[in-house]
Amino acid sequence: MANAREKIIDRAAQEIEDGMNVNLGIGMPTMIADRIPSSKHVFLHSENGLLGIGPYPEAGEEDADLINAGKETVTAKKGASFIDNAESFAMIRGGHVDLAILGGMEVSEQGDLANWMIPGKMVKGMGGAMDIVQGARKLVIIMTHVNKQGDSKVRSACDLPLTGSKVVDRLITDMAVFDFTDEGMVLKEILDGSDVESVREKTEADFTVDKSLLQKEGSN
Amino acid sequence: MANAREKIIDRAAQEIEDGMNVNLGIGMPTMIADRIPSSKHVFLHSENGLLGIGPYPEAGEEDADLINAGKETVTAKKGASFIDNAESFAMIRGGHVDLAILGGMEVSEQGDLANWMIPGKMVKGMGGAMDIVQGARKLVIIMTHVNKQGDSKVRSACDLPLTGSKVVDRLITDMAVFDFTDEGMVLKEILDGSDVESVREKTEADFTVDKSLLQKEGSN
Amino acid sequence: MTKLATSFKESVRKIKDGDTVIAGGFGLSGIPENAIMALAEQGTKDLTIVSNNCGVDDWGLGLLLQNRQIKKMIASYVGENKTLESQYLNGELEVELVPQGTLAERIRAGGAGIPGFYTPTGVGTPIAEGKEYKEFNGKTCLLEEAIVGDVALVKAWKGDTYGNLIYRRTARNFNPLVAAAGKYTIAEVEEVVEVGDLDPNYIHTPSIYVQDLLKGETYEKRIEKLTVREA
Amino acid sequence: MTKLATSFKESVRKIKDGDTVIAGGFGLSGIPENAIMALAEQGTKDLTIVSNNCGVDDWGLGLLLQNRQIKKMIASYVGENKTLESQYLNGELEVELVPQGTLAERIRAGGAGIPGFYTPTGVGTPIAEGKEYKEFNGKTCLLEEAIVGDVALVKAWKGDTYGNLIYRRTARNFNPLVAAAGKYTIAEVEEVVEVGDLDPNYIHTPSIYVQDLLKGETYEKRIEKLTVREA
Repeated sequence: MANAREKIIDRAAQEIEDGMNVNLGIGMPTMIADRIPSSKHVFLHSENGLLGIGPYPEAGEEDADLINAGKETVTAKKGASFIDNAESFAMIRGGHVDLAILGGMEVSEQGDLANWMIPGKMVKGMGGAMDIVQGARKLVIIMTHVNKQGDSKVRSACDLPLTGSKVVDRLITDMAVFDFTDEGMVLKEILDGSDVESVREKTEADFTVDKSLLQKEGSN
Repeated sequence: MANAREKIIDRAAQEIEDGMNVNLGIGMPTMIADRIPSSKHVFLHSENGLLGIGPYPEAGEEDADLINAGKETVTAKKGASFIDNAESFAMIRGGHVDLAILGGMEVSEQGDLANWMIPGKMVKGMGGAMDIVQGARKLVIIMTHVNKQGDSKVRSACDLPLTGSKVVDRLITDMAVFDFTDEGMVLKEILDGSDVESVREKTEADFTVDKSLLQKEGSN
Repeated sequence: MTKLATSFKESVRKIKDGDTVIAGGFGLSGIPENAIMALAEQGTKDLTIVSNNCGVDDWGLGLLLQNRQIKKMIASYVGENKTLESQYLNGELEVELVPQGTLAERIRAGGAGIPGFYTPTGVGTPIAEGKEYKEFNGKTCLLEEAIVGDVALVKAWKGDTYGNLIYRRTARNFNPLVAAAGKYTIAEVEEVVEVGDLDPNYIHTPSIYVQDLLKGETYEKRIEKLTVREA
Repeated sequence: MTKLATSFKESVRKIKDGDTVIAGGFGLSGIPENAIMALAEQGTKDLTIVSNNCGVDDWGLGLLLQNRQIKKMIASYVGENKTLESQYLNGELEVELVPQGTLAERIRAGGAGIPGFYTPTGVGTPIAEGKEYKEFNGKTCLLEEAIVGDVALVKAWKGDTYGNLIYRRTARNFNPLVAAAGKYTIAEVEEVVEVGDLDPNYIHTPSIYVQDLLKGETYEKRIEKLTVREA
């Protein structure tokens, strides 16, 4: 599992391009920050009101007035700006944030996302997730391909209540990368060294396979 | 006429209370600023983005980056703040400005106001007037009682296109002061030394007379 | 014309049973610590509280929960508070979860006199149930309504005696929106400065929005998740 | 990752015939002088221009009118411009008058991804004609839609090379709203500073909204109505 997470994080980091403004969700997505090569100038957006998150502070330098959306103490990088929450979500809803990478519980072949509540369990709240999935110019979801019971989290339709409908642009799991296009869900990459057939077995959703991948498979 | 304007401006200045945030319209209302006694701390709001207008600058001290809504060079008083136009109208629309005093072309007995266009003439625009008449906590209109032809500008209904419907709280003319209440338009004060009968003659609108004024008339 | 008020105790008397109170803060950062404590002491009941979070069990708005002063909580995330969970499951407490951006915009709209607005956030999700919707350029959007508070509680860094405020770093968060959305706004600050000491070009909350200004004698400023760099 | 652009001439190439261009400024204060001149020189036609005013006959957006580059003007007040009047009366120019607060809010909504909002402004007036309306707490309000620009032209005081901007005094006016409402935002400044020179706590327009940053070599900063105190 640790290995699966590493794989996902490493692949997700490749989504980030020089000059982008990026929102990373709480938890696993936050860990992507460390994998952004220093050659890339990236502004990380924290929805509580910071554009330009820096690294964690050195011990003793932490500031209760400087936290990220996960309520962790952080720093601000050079060229950062502090903003209020309305301005912060104006950036998101207005399509100014180039990329958001969030965790998922289920993703459907329509690009629906569920990641905020499980019926019967205490609902803690959606925080900024519903705004981010609607507003980010590109939404990438990262999650393990199957749950602890081995069931596919990549579904024909989500069972769980949605965070957003038809919002996912790309899904990165420990097994594969999928894109959601006007022609439906497309398998773009296989990350675990297996093949299309194995991905189909582990995936409830219906998908087509990208040409480049078919050629590769054919040539093997 | 100069005398009429003076009378209106002096009476209008009395509307301003200590601690108020006040918006004064372009033209005659702007001249009220000079009549506010220095004992009263008042913040004058300029809808282009200044809360706390100061006096005109001394010659040579004018700044193209510091103007009022009439595009005149002004100064900012101590404790002022500069804001953008959305914030400026948030103050107005949100009911944070205690009082606005604007000029009028016609006022109806329903408290309708017309002050922005004359059909057949080039329409220059309403500027911020439509927002201010809706948003200010109290709206006082100042104008001469009759036009150059001697016709009443205080009408049963406005002929001119409206700036706002049922928005006027108080009307101050060179002749009288009227309030607009749930029970209709009420004559509160006579400013030109005449009597209720004379005001009725010069006023097309239907109004009742405030008790205090009736008593005064009775006692004369 | 000073807005400097006598005491927190005196100022929170403005808050009556059944009122809607909007409070600034994100997590425990930038919360009006002293006003909340005074409100807890006053014991006012049946409050509707609007704030992004509800504090933790023994700090911030959690103090009002412990006292059973809150009837309804409007927030985007309440996961840090077990008292809330148990009162909610008991049916003692009503909770309205609002997406964070929609919550910020509803409060901003309340201050700006915009009674309602459309947003794509939440379409196709449980929060869309029962809401009016409308298409704009082929995109379905929900109608959301403004939130106005009977009283707003704000925490700023510095304030002058007219009520102009500036905030510090991410402790700004919801505070400027909250300040504008209260019919009566009580602002507490770490430092009171003279009128004229704050540069008018960089004021975050203009004086017009503030009715009472108070200096908090102490600020605990708890950190929820201390994270530091490995040396 | 600098956003410093080569020249105004180069930057305004982004603007194509038929585009909607939003420009900051109030009267002649805080207008993007140099970008407007470059656009006049480029001669792009059939523009929809959104700005509070339309300059004067020989300055600011008036230059685009003289060149007959504007098809439609969206503004709150156009009284200072005789060229506008004659083109309007000729039927060459379409003019949409919008109350100033509604104009500011529509541009703000465009930047913030709010496609529409309700406002009491304009109810019962000619501008309400044909508009959807709805009651909120017994008050009738009109539905107004967001304005988004293909290109936004902004004038700031100082900007760093990432595109963070600060404005000066009332030259701020519509500029921060306009900056956020452009699909492509060209910001001109009086002074370019190093990244880190602007205090992150007091930035008016965060870098995310700016695509091109340019230093204007000169600023004429015309004053429309010089008023001074009697000595």
